[in-house]
Amino acid sequence: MAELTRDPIPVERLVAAITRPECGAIALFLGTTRDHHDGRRVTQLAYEAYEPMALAALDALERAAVDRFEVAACRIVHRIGEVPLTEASVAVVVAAAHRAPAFDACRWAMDELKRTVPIWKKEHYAEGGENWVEGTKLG
Amino acid sequence: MAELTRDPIPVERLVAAITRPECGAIALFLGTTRDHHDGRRVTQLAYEAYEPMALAALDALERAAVDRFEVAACRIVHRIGEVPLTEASVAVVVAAAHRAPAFDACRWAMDELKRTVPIWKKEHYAEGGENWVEGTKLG
Amino acid sequence: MTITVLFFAQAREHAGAPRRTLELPDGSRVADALAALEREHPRLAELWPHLAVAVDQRLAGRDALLAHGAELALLPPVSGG
Amino acid sequence: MTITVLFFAQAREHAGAPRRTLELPDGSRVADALAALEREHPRLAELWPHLAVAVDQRLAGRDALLAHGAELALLPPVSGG
Repeated sequence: MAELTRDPIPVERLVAAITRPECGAIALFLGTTRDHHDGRRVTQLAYEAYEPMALAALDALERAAVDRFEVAACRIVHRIGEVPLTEASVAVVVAAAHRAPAFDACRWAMDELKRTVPIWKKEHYAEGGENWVEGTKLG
Repeated sequence: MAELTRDPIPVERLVAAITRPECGAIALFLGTTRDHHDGRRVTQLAYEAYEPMALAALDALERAAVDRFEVAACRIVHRIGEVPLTEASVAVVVAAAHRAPAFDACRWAMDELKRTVPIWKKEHYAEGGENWVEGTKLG
Repeated sequence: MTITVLFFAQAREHAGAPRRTLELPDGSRVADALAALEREHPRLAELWPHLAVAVDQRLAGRDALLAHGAELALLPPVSGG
Repeated sequence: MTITVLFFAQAREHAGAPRRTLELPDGSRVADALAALEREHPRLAELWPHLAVAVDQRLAGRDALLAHGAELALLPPVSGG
Protein backbone atom coordinates (compact mmCIF):
# COMPACT_ATOMS: atom_id res chain seq x y z
CA MET A 1 0.00 0.00 0.00
CA ALA A 2 1.32 3.39 -0.98
CA GLU A 3 1.35 6.30 1.42
CA LEU A 4 0.95 10.07 1.38
CA THR A 5 2.49 11.84 4.32
CA ARG A 6 3.03 15.38 5.58
CA ASP A 7 6.05 14.28 7.60
CA PRO A 8 9.64 13.45 6.57
CA ILE A 9 9.81 10.09 4.77
CA PRO A 10 11.30 7.42 7.07
CA VAL A 11 13.84 5.79 4.74
CA GLU A 12 15.21 3.22 7.18
CA ARG A 13 11.71 1.98 8.03
CA LEU A 14 10.75 1.73 4.35
CA VAL A 15 13.82 -0.34 3.56
CA ALA A 16 13.29 -2.57 6.60
CA ALA A 17 9.65 -3.13 5.67
CA ILE A 18 10.42 -4.27 2.12
CA THR A 19 13.35 -6.51 3.02
CA ARG A 20 12.60 -10.22 2.72
CA PRO A 21 14.70 -13.37 2.79
CA GLU A 22 13.92 -14.44 -0.78
CA CYS A 23 15.28 -11.16 -2.16
CA GLY A 24 18.92 -10.24 -2.73
CA ALA A 25 18.43 -6.77 -4.15
CA ILE A 26 16.80 -3.57 -2.98
CA ALA A 27 16.70 -0.48 -5.17
CA LEU A 28 15.61 2.81 -3.65
CA PHE A 29 15.04 6.16 -5.27
CA LEU A 30 14.58 9.41 -3.38
CA GLY A 31 13.54 12.64 -5.01
CA THR A 32 14.83 15.51 -2.90
CA THR A 33 14.24 19.25 -2.98
CA ARG A 34 16.95 20.86 -5.06
CA ASP A 35 18.15 24.44 -4.61
CA HIS A 36 17.89 25.38 -8.30
CA HIS A 37 15.69 24.87 -11.35
CA ASP A 38 16.00 26.46 -14.77
CA GLY A 39 18.55 28.91 -13.42
CA ARG A 40 16.45 30.11 -10.51
CA ARG A 41 17.31 29.59 -6.86
CA VAL A 42 14.66 27.46 -5.17
CA THR A 43 14.09 27.70 -1.42
CA GLN A 44 11.41 25.07 -0.98
CA LEU A 45 8.83 22.98 -2.77
CA ALA A 46 5.19 22.56 -1.86
CA TYR A 47 3.19 19.55 -3.02
CA GLU A 48 -0.54 19.21 -3.38
CA ALA A 49 -2.43 16.01 -4.18
CA TYR A 50 -5.93 14.87 -5.06
CA GLU A 51 -5.40 12.49 -2.19
CA PRO A 52 -7.77 9.56 -2.75
CA MET A 53 -7.08 9.45 -6.48
CA ALA A 54 -3.33 9.86 -5.97
CA LEU A 55 -3.25 7.04 -3.43
CA ALA A 56 -5.20 4.77 -5.78
CA ALA A 57 -2.80 5.64 -8.62
CA LEU A 58 0.25 4.95 -6.45
CA ASP A 59 -1.23 1.63 -5.28
CA ALA A 60 -1.85 0.73 -8.92
CA LEU A 61 1.76 1.61 -9.74
CA GLU A 62 3.05 -0.62 -6.96
CA ARG A 63 1.02 -3.52 -8.35
CA ALA A 64 1.99 -2.79 -11.95
CA ALA A 65 5.69 -2.82 -11.04
CA VAL A 66 5.30 -6.33 -9.61
CA ASP A 67 3.31 -7.47 -12.66
CA ARG A 68 5.75 -6.05 -15.23
CA PHE A 69 9.10 -6.87 -13.66
CA GLU A 70 10.59 -9.83 -11.82
CA VAL A 71 10.30 -8.10 -8.48
CA ALA A 72 8.73 -9.19 -5.21
CA ALA A 73 7.45 -5.87 -3.92
CA CYS A 74 7.31 -2.14 -4.61
CA ARG A 75 6.45 0.56 -2.11
CA ILE A 76 5.92 4.25 -2.81
CA VAL A 77 5.64 7.12 -0.34
CA HIS A 78 4.99 10.69 -1.49
CA ARG A 79 5.21 13.66 0.80
CA ILE A 80 2.71 16.50 0.49
CA GLY A 81 2.79 20.01 1.87
CA GLU A 82 6.05 21.91 2.21
CA VAL A 83 9.29 20.02 1.58
CA PRO A 84 12.43 21.96 2.59
CA LEU A 85 15.74 21.76 0.73
CA THR A 86 17.48 18.36 0.85
CA GLU A 87 14.41 16.57 2.21
CA ALA A 88 12.74 13.83 0.20
CA SER A 89 9.43 14.43 -1.55
CA VAL A 90 9.13 10.88 -2.84
CA ALA A 91 10.56 7.44 -2.16
CA VAL A 92 10.21 4.39 -4.40
CA VAL A 93 11.68 1.17 -3.07
CA VAL A 94 11.73 -2.21 -4.81
CA ALA A 95 12.82 -5.64 -3.56
CA ALA A 96 13.76 -8.41 -6.00
CA ALA A 97 15.78 -11.60 -6.18
CA HIS A 98 18.22 -9.90 -8.60
CA ARG A 99 19.41 -6.36 -9.11
CA ALA A 100 18.60 -5.75 -12.78
CA PRO A 101 14.80 -5.97 -12.39
CA ALA A 102 15.01 -4.07 -9.09
CA PHE A 103 16.66 -1.12 -10.87
CA ASP A 104 14.33 -1.40 -13.89
CA ALA A 105 11.16 -1.46 -11.78
CA CYS A 106 12.29 1.40 -9.52
CA ARG A 107 13.10 3.61 -12.48
CA TRP A 108 9.92 2.71 -14.34
CA ALA A 109 7.74 3.44 -11.30
CA MET A 110 9.37 6.88 -10.87
CA ASP A 111 8.86 7.72 -14.55
CA GLU A 112 5.22 6.63 -14.38
CA LEU A 113 4.61 8.44 -11.12
CA LYS A 114 5.63 11.74 -12.67
CA ARG A 115 3.09 11.49 -15.47
CA THR A 116 0.14 9.52 -14.05
CA VAL A 117 -0.45 10.57 -10.45
CA PRO A 118 -2.50 13.68 -9.55
CA ILE A 119 0.15 15.49 -7.55
CA TRP A 120 1.37 19.04 -8.19
CA LYS A 121 4.58 20.76 -7.24
CA LYS A 122 5.10 24.48 -6.66
CA GLU A 123 8.52 26.07 -6.47
CA HIS A 124 9.28 28.96 -4.14
CA TYR A 125 12.17 31.18 -5.24
CA ALA A 126 14.93 32.92 -3.31
CA GLU A 127 14.23 36.21 -5.15
CA GLY A 128 10.56 35.91 -4.21
CA GLY A 129 7.67 34.52 -6.14
CA GLU A 130 6.52 31.00 -6.79
CA ASN A 131 5.53 28.89 -9.71
CA TRP A 132 3.72 25.64 -10.47
CA VAL A 133 6.21 23.36 -12.18
CA GLU A 134 5.32 22.59 -15.76
CA GLY A 135 3.76 19.15 -15.79
CA THR A 136 2.24 16.43 -17.92
CA LYS A 137 -1.41 16.27 -18.95
CA LEU A 138 -3.09 13.27 -17.35
CA GLY A 139 -4.68 10.56 -19.46
CA MET B 1 35.74 7.53 0.63
CA ALA B 2 34.50 3.96 0.54
CA GLU B 3 34.20 1.84 3.65
CA LEU B 4 34.56 -1.78 4.69
CA THR B 5 32.71 -2.69 7.85
CA ARG B 6 32.03 -5.73 9.99
CA ASP B 7 28.83 -4.17 11.32
CA PRO B 8 25.37 -3.71 9.77
CA ILE B 9 25.41 -0.99 7.10
CA PRO B 10 23.74 2.20 8.39
CA VAL B 11 21.45 3.09 5.48
CA GLU B 12 19.91 6.21 6.96
CA ARG B 13 23.33 7.68 7.79
CA LEU B 14 24.63 6.91 4.28
CA VAL B 15 21.67 8.64 2.66
CA ALA B 16 21.95 11.62 4.99
CA ALA B 17 25.67 11.95 4.29
CA ILE B 18 25.25 12.05 0.52
CA THR B 19 22.28 14.41 0.48
CA ARG B 20 23.13 17.89 -0.78
CA PRO B 21 21.05 20.91 -1.78
CA GLU B 22 22.18 20.97 -5.42
CA CYS B 23 20.91 17.41 -5.95
CA GLY B 24 17.35 16.32 -6.62
CA ALA B 25 17.91 12.60 -6.93
CA ILE B 26 19.39 9.88 -4.76
CA ALA B 27 19.64 6.30 -5.99
CA LEU B 28 20.55 3.58 -3.52
CA PHE B 29 21.22 -0.09 -4.09
CA LEU B 30 21.46 -2.66 -1.33
CA GLY B 31 22.60 -6.22 -1.90
CA THR B 32 21.07 -8.40 0.81
CA THR B 33 21.64 -12.01 1.83
CA ARG B 34 19.09 -14.21 0.04
CA ASP B 35 17.83 -17.53 1.35
CA HIS B 36 18.42 -19.44 -1.89
CA HIS B 37 20.91 -19.76 -4.75
CA ASP B 38 20.91 -22.25 -7.60
CA GLY B 39 18.22 -24.28 -5.89
CA ARG B 40 20.02 -24.58 -2.55
CA ARG B 41 18.82 -23.07 0.71
CA VAL B 42 21.32 -20.51 1.98
CA THR B 43 21.54 -19.68 5.69
CA GLN B 44 24.21 -17.00 5.62
CA LEU B 45 26.96 -15.45 3.56
CA ALA B 46 30.50 -14.74 4.69
CA TYR B 47 32.65 -12.13 2.92
CA GLU B 48 36.39 -11.85 2.86
CA ALA B 49 38.39 -8.98 1.35
CA TYR B 50 41.96 -8.05 0.55
CA GLU B 51 41.19 -4.99 2.58
CA PRO B 52 43.65 -2.28 1.45
CA MET B 53 43.31 -3.25 -2.21
CA ALA B 54 39.51 -3.56 -1.96
CA LEU B 55 39.24 -0.14 -0.34
CA ALA B 56 41.42 1.41 -3.03
CA ALA B 57 39.30 -0.27 -5.72
CA LEU B 58 36.06 0.97 -4.13
CA ASP B 59 37.47 4.50 -3.81
CA ALA B 60 38.45 4.35 -7.48
CA LEU B 61 34.91 3.21 -8.37
CA GLU B 62 33.40 6.13 -6.47
CA ARG B 63 35.58 8.56 -8.40
CA ALA B 64 34.95 6.81 -11.73
CA ALA B 65 31.19 7.04 -11.20
CA VAL B 66 31.49 10.82 -10.79
CA ASP B 67 33.77 11.11 -13.84
CA ARG B 68 31.57 9.00 -16.13
CA PHE B 69 28.11 10.18 -15.18
CA GLU B 70 26.47 13.49 -14.39
CA VAL B 71 26.43 12.78 -10.67
CA ALA B 72 27.70 14.77 -7.70
CA ALA B 73 28.79 11.93 -5.42
CA CYS B 74 28.94 8.17 -5.04
CA ARG B 75 29.52 6.28 -1.80
CA ILE B 76 30.08 2.55 -1.41
CA VAL B 77 30.09 0.50 1.77
CA HIS B 78 30.81 -3.23 1.73
CA ARG B 79 30.34 -5.45 4.74
CA ILE B 80 32.81 -8.23 5.46
CA GLY B 81 32.55 -11.21 7.77
CA GLU B 82 29.24 -12.99 8.30
CA VAL B 83 26.12 -11.40 6.85
CA PRO B 84 22.88 -13.03 8.07
CA LEU B 85 19.75 -13.41 5.93
CA THR B 86 18.04 -10.12 4.94
CA GLU B 87 21.01 -7.98 6.03
CA ALA B 88 22.90 -5.89 3.49
CA SER B 89 26.35 -6.92 2.31
CA VAL B 90 26.79 -3.86 0.11
CA ALA B 91 25.36 -0.39 -0.34
CA VAL B 92 25.96 1.92 -3.31
CA VAL B 93 24.42 5.37 -3.06
CA VAL B 94 24.57 8.12 -5.65
CA ALA B 95 23.41 11.75 -5.54
CA ALA B 96 22.74 13.72 -8.71
CA ALA B 97 20.80 16.70 -9.96
CA HIS B 98 18.59 14.36 -12.03
CA ARG B 99 17.40 10.82 -11.65
CA ALA B 100 18.55 9.20 -14.92
CA PRO B 101 22.29 9.58 -14.24
CA ALA B 102 21.74 8.67 -10.57
CA PHE B 103 20.24 5.32 -11.63
CA ASP B 104 22.85 4.77 -14.36
CA ALA B 105 25.79 5.45 -12.08
CA CYS B 106 24.43 3.34 -9.22
CA ARG B 107 23.86 0.37 -11.50
CA TRP B 108 27.23 0.76 -13.23
CA ALA B 109 29.09 0.95 -9.92
CA MET B 110 27.41 -2.27 -8.70
CA ASP B 111 28.25 -4.08 -11.94
CA GLU B 112 31.87 -2.94 -11.74
CA LEU B 113 32.15 -3.75 -8.06
CA LYS B 114 31.25 -7.37 -8.71
CA ARG B 115 34.04 -7.87 -11.20
CA THR B 116 36.86 -5.54 -10.13
CA VAL B 117 37.08 -5.54 -6.33
CA PRO B 118 39.00 -8.23 -4.42
CA ILE B 119 36.15 -9.45 -2.24
CA TRP B 120 34.96 -13.06 -1.99
CA LYS B 121 31.65 -14.51 -0.90
CA LYS B 122 31.04 -17.91 0.63
CA GLU B 123 27.59 -19.43 0.93
CA HIS B 124 26.56 -21.58 3.90
CA TYR B 125 23.76 -24.05 3.18
CA ALA B 126 20.83 -25.24 5.25
CA GLU B 127 21.64 -28.89 4.48
CA GLY B 128 25.22 -28.30 5.66
CA GLY B 129 28.28 -27.44 3.66
CA GLU B 130 29.54 -24.23 2.20
CA ASN B 131 30.84 -23.00 -1.09
CA TRP B 132 32.75 -20.07 -2.54
CA VAL B 133 30.46 -18.40 -5.06
CA GLU B 134 31.73 -18.65 -8.61
CA GLY B 135 33.33 -15.35 -9.45
CA THR B 136 35.08 -13.30 -12.09
CA LYS B 137 38.80 -13.35 -12.76
CA LEU B 138 40.36 -10.01 -11.92
CA GLY B 139 42.18 -7.94 -14.54
CA MET C 1 -28.81 18.75 -9.95
CA THR C 2 -25.88 19.62 -7.75
CA ILE C 3 -22.30 18.47 -8.14
CA THR C 4 -19.15 19.11 -6.14
CA VAL C 5 -16.20 20.62 -7.96
CA LEU C 6 -12.63 20.18 -6.69
CA PHE C 7 -9.89 22.54 -7.90
CA PHE C 8 -6.20 21.68 -7.73
CA ALA C 9 -2.99 23.67 -8.20
CA GLN C 10 -3.46 26.49 -10.76
CA ALA C 11 -7.19 25.66 -10.98
CA ARG C 12 -7.51 26.14 -7.23
CA GLU C 13 -5.74 29.48 -7.42
CA HIS C 14 -7.83 30.71 -10.37
CA ALA C 15 -11.06 29.62 -8.66
CA GLY C 16 -9.99 31.11 -5.34
CA ALA C 17 -11.07 28.01 -3.40
CA PRO C 18 -10.30 24.29 -3.28
CA ARG C 19 -13.92 23.22 -3.73
CA ARG C 20 -17.43 24.42 -4.39
CA THR C 21 -20.83 23.12 -5.35
CA LEU C 22 -22.30 23.80 -8.76
CA GLU C 23 -25.92 23.72 -9.87
CA LEU C 24 -26.45 22.30 -13.35
CA PRO C 25 -29.45 21.23 -15.44
CA ASP C 26 -30.09 17.49 -15.40
CA GLY C 27 -28.27 15.77 -18.22
CA SER C 28 -25.30 18.11 -18.10
CA ARG C 29 -21.93 16.89 -19.23
CA VAL C 30 -18.41 17.76 -18.15
CA ALA C 31 -18.17 20.40 -20.88
CA ASP C 32 -21.29 22.10 -19.54
CA ALA C 33 -19.79 22.22 -16.06
CA LEU C 34 -16.57 23.75 -17.39
CA ALA C 35 -18.52 26.36 -19.33
CA ALA C 36 -20.47 27.27 -16.19
CA LEU C 37 -17.26 27.53 -14.17
CA GLU C 38 -15.63 29.67 -16.84
CA ARG C 39 -18.44 32.21 -16.64
CA GLU C 40 -17.68 32.73 -12.93
CA HIS C 41 -13.91 32.36 -13.10
CA PRO C 42 -12.77 33.48 -16.57
CA ARG C 43 -9.09 32.80 -15.83
CA LEU C 44 -9.84 29.08 -15.63
CA ALA C 45 -10.23 29.08 -19.41
CA GLU C 46 -6.47 29.31 -19.92
CA LEU C 47 -6.19 25.90 -18.28
CA TRP C 48 -8.72 24.10 -20.48
CA PRO C 49 -6.30 23.02 -23.25
CA HIS C 50 -4.11 21.04 -20.86
CA LEU C 51 -6.67 20.18 -18.23
CA ALA C 52 -7.73 16.65 -17.36
CA VAL C 53 -10.88 16.05 -15.39
CA ALA C 54 -11.94 13.24 -13.13
CA VAL C 55 -15.50 12.34 -12.29
CA ASP C 56 -15.77 10.44 -9.03
CA GLN C 57 -12.01 9.89 -9.07
CA ARG C 58 -11.81 8.47 -12.57
CA LEU C 59 -10.49 10.34 -15.59
CA ALA C 60 -13.36 11.38 -17.84
CA GLY C 61 -13.81 13.05 -21.20
CA ARG C 62 -15.53 16.37 -21.84
CA ASP C 63 -18.66 14.57 -23.04
CA ALA C 64 -19.05 12.40 -19.92
CA LEU C 65 -22.49 12.71 -18.32
CA LEU C 66 -22.68 14.07 -14.80
CA ALA C 67 -25.02 12.70 -12.16
CA HIS C 68 -26.44 14.44 -9.13
CA GLY C 69 -23.86 14.30 -6.34
CA ALA C 70 -20.95 13.71 -8.69
CA GLU C 71 -17.47 14.88 -7.70
CA LEU C 72 -15.81 16.68 -10.59
CA ALA C 73 -12.07 17.34 -10.16
CA LEU C 74 -10.11 19.81 -12.29
CA LEU C 75 -6.61 18.43 -12.76
CA PRO C 76 -3.92 20.64 -14.32
CA PRO C 77 -0.83 18.89 -15.75
CA VAL C 78 0.72 16.84 -12.96
CA SER C 79 4.24 17.28 -11.60
CA GLY C 80 4.69 14.90 -8.70
CA GLY C 81 7.98 13.30 -7.78
CA MET D 1 65.22 -12.80 -0.82
CA THR D 2 62.04 -13.06 1.25
CA ILE D 3 58.53 -12.13 0.21
CA THR D 4 55.18 -12.23 2.00
CA VAL D 5 52.38 -14.24 0.38
CA LEU D 6 48.73 -13.51 1.13
CA PHE D 7 46.09 -16.15 0.36
CA PHE D 8 42.43 -15.36 -0.07
CA ALA D 9 39.25 -17.45 -0.28
CA GLN D 10 39.95 -20.86 -1.88
CA ALA D 11 43.67 -20.07 -1.97
CA ARG D 12 43.63 -19.48 1.78
CA GLU D 13 41.84 -22.75 2.35
CA HIS D 14 44.17 -24.72 0.09
CA ALA D 15 47.24 -23.15 1.74
CA GLY D 16 45.84 -23.67 5.22
CA ALA D 17 46.75 -20.14 6.30
CA PRO D 18 46.01 -16.54 5.32
CA ARG D 19 49.70 -15.60 4.93
CA ARG D 20 53.24 -16.89 4.99
CA THR D 21 56.72 -15.85 4.03
CA LEU D 22 58.53 -17.42 1.12
CA GLU D 23 62.27 -17.59 0.39
CA LEU D 24 63.13 -17.20 -3.27
CA PRO D 25 66.34 -16.73 -5.28
CA ASP D 26 67.03 -13.12 -6.23
CA GLY D 27 65.53 -12.29 -9.62
CA SER D 28 62.52 -14.55 -9.11
CA ARG D 29 59.30 -13.75 -10.89
CA VAL D 30 55.64 -14.32 -9.94
CA ALA D 31 55.64 -17.62 -11.84
CA ASP D 32 58.60 -18.83 -9.77
CA ALA D 33 56.78 -18.01 -6.55
CA LEU D 34 53.67 -19.88 -7.71
CA ALA D 35 55.77 -22.92 -8.64
CA ALA D 36 57.38 -22.88 -5.20
CA LEU D 37 53.99 -22.62 -3.51
CA GLU D 38 52.59 -25.43 -5.63
CA ARG D 39 55.36 -27.75 -4.45
CA GLU D 40 54.24 -27.26 -0.84
CA HIS D 41 50.48 -26.99 -1.48
CA PRO D 42 49.69 -29.05 -4.57
CA ARG D 43 45.95 -28.26 -4.44
CA LEU D 44 46.72 -24.62 -5.21
CA ALA D 45 47.49 -25.68 -8.78
CA GLU D 46 43.79 -26.11 -9.57
CA LEU D 47 43.39 -22.36 -8.97
CA TRP D 48 46.15 -21.19 -11.33
CA PRO D 49 44.02 -20.97 -14.53
CA HIS D 50 41.63 -18.43 -13.00
CA LEU D 51 43.95 -16.83 -10.46
CA ALA D 52 44.93 -13.18 -10.52
CA VAL D 53 47.91 -12.02 -8.50
CA ALA D 54 48.76 -8.67 -7.02
CA VAL D 55 52.25 -7.51 -6.13
CA ASP D 56 52.23 -4.78 -3.51
CA GLN D 57 48.48 -4.32 -4.07
CA ARG D 58 48.66 -3.93 -7.84
CA LEU D 59 47.60 -6.59 -10.33
CA ALA D 60 50.66 -8.16 -11.91
CA GLY D 61 51.42 -10.73 -14.62
CA ARG D 62 53.16 -14.05 -14.13
CA ASP D 63 56.40 -12.59 -15.46
CA ALA D 64 56.55 -9.66 -13.04
CA LEU D 65 59.81 -9.45 -11.10
CA LEU D 66 59.62 -9.77 -7.33
CA ALA D 67 61.73 -7.68 -4.98
CA HIS D 68 62.80 -8.49 -1.46
CA GLY D 69 59.98 -7.61 0.94
CA ALA D 70 57.30 -7.75 -1.76
CA GLU D 71 53.73 -8.63 -0.84
CA LEU D 72 52.32 -11.20 -3.28
CA ALA D 73 48.55 -11.77 -3.03
CA LEU D 74 46.78 -14.76 -4.58
CA LEU D 75 43.35 -13.62 -5.74
CA PRO D 76 40.80 -16.22 -6.90
CA PRO D 77 37.88 -15.01 -9.04
CA VAL D 78 36.08 -12.27 -7.10
CA SER D 79 32.44 -12.38 -6.01
CA GLY D 80 31.74 -9.29 -3.94
CA GLY D 81 28.40 -7.54 -3.86
